[in-house]
Amino acid sequence: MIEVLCFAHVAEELAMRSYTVSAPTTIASLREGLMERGVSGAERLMFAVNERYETDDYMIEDGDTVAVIPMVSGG
Amino acid sequence: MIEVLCFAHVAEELAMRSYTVSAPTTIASLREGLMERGVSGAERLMFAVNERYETDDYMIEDGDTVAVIPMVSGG
Amino acid sequence: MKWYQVNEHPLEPMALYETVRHRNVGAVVLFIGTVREMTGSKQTELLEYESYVPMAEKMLEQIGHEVSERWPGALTAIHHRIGRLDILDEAVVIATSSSHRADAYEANRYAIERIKEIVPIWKREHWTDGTKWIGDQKEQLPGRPEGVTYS
Amino acid sequence: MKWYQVNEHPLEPMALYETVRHRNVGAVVLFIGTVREMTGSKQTELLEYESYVPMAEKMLEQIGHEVSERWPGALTAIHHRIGRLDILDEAVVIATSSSHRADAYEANRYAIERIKEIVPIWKREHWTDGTKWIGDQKEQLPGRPEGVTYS
Repeated sequence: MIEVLCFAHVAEELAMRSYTVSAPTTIASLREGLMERGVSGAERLMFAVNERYETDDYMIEDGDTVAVIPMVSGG
Repeated sequence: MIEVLCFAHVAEELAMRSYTVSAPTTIASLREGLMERGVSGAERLMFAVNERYETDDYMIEDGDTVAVIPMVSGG
Repeated sequence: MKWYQVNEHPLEPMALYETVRHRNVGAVVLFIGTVREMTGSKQTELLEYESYVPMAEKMLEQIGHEVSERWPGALTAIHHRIGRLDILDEAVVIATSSSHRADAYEANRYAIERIKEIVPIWKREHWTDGTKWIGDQKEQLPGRPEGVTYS
Repeated sequence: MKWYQVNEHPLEPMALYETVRHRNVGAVVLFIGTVREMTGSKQTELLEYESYVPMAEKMLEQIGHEVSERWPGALTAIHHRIGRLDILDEAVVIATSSSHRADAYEANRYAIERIKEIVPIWKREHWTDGTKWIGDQKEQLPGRPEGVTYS
């Protein structure tokens, strides 16, 4: 299983802090899932796997932790 | 009388913290006096009259306080 | 004192200052970001910060590494507060030190710009007329944020 | 708390920070100049600062005015310590604040550069191999330092 963490407007729109998907998958596939669920700006979201930014073709394996990263706004 | 305040290397070279001269005079004339006494870099010293920077042709009057200002190095 | 920290506790600028000081430091620059009330005609009531904390702390540490590569000898410590913040509260403190002032200033400014690019922290504005997650719609491109590379 | 001060007391960076804060400040930058031990291969044992205090405080205030003309709304407070300072002691603290960070950074850096141009404070280095008043021989031109004008 792969755990997907959600933050900020993504968590709010999905009304979920996290969800799980089956391994293996890709970031592109997670992005598609978010678009289907109507998450705003899903085509521009970033993703981190095990706390590192990764790109759409990244293959996610069993046990990985994925985070959906909307545009950051700290500071 | 005009009081002339000395600081840093000027005070050290003259072995005086202040001296007095007769009014009226000019900054140019004070500068000449410092050159004659052998103050190093006297041709580049700045001067303040009553806590304002003034230039060589400035006429100093009775009661004014003059400060000889070597290149500053605060901070 | 941790050099890179993200949590809900009030920030202590002087503790970060002490962290980056040593005998060959001649210049320390502290940046303190505070919650301000007015932005143009919009009035903020409070801010809410959320973070993916373990990754955020790693990214802050990465910024510290980037700084010391760009300005050799410069040190950086960064604490970011999250949770609910009121007007005047401190959201972020960045301390940079160097033997000379130019590096301390430039390193500090670099750090705050990088925080706004790569550190997973999100701010929600609570205005008198509504709320909004900042940075949620535009500008971002998918992929890695610029300059993030792995060795 | 005086906004512009030159005296022999240890500096209090947080007091200056509090001086420039208010509800519409979003960014505070503090610069803290400390006495460092090594400059290249030269080892400093202590520094001695001397000042023409009343004029120095006036010039610091003038720098504050210059800042608020160049960066409207920006506030500046500056304390400079004089007397005998040891390694690690703080010689100067500059606090600048603004609604946005770019102004706070630029105003702060402007202030330290101006201090080194117009404020009558002199530093004497005590190295392990001798002493020297800094800035006593070169560069200075007679007259008013650049940018000093009177209304």
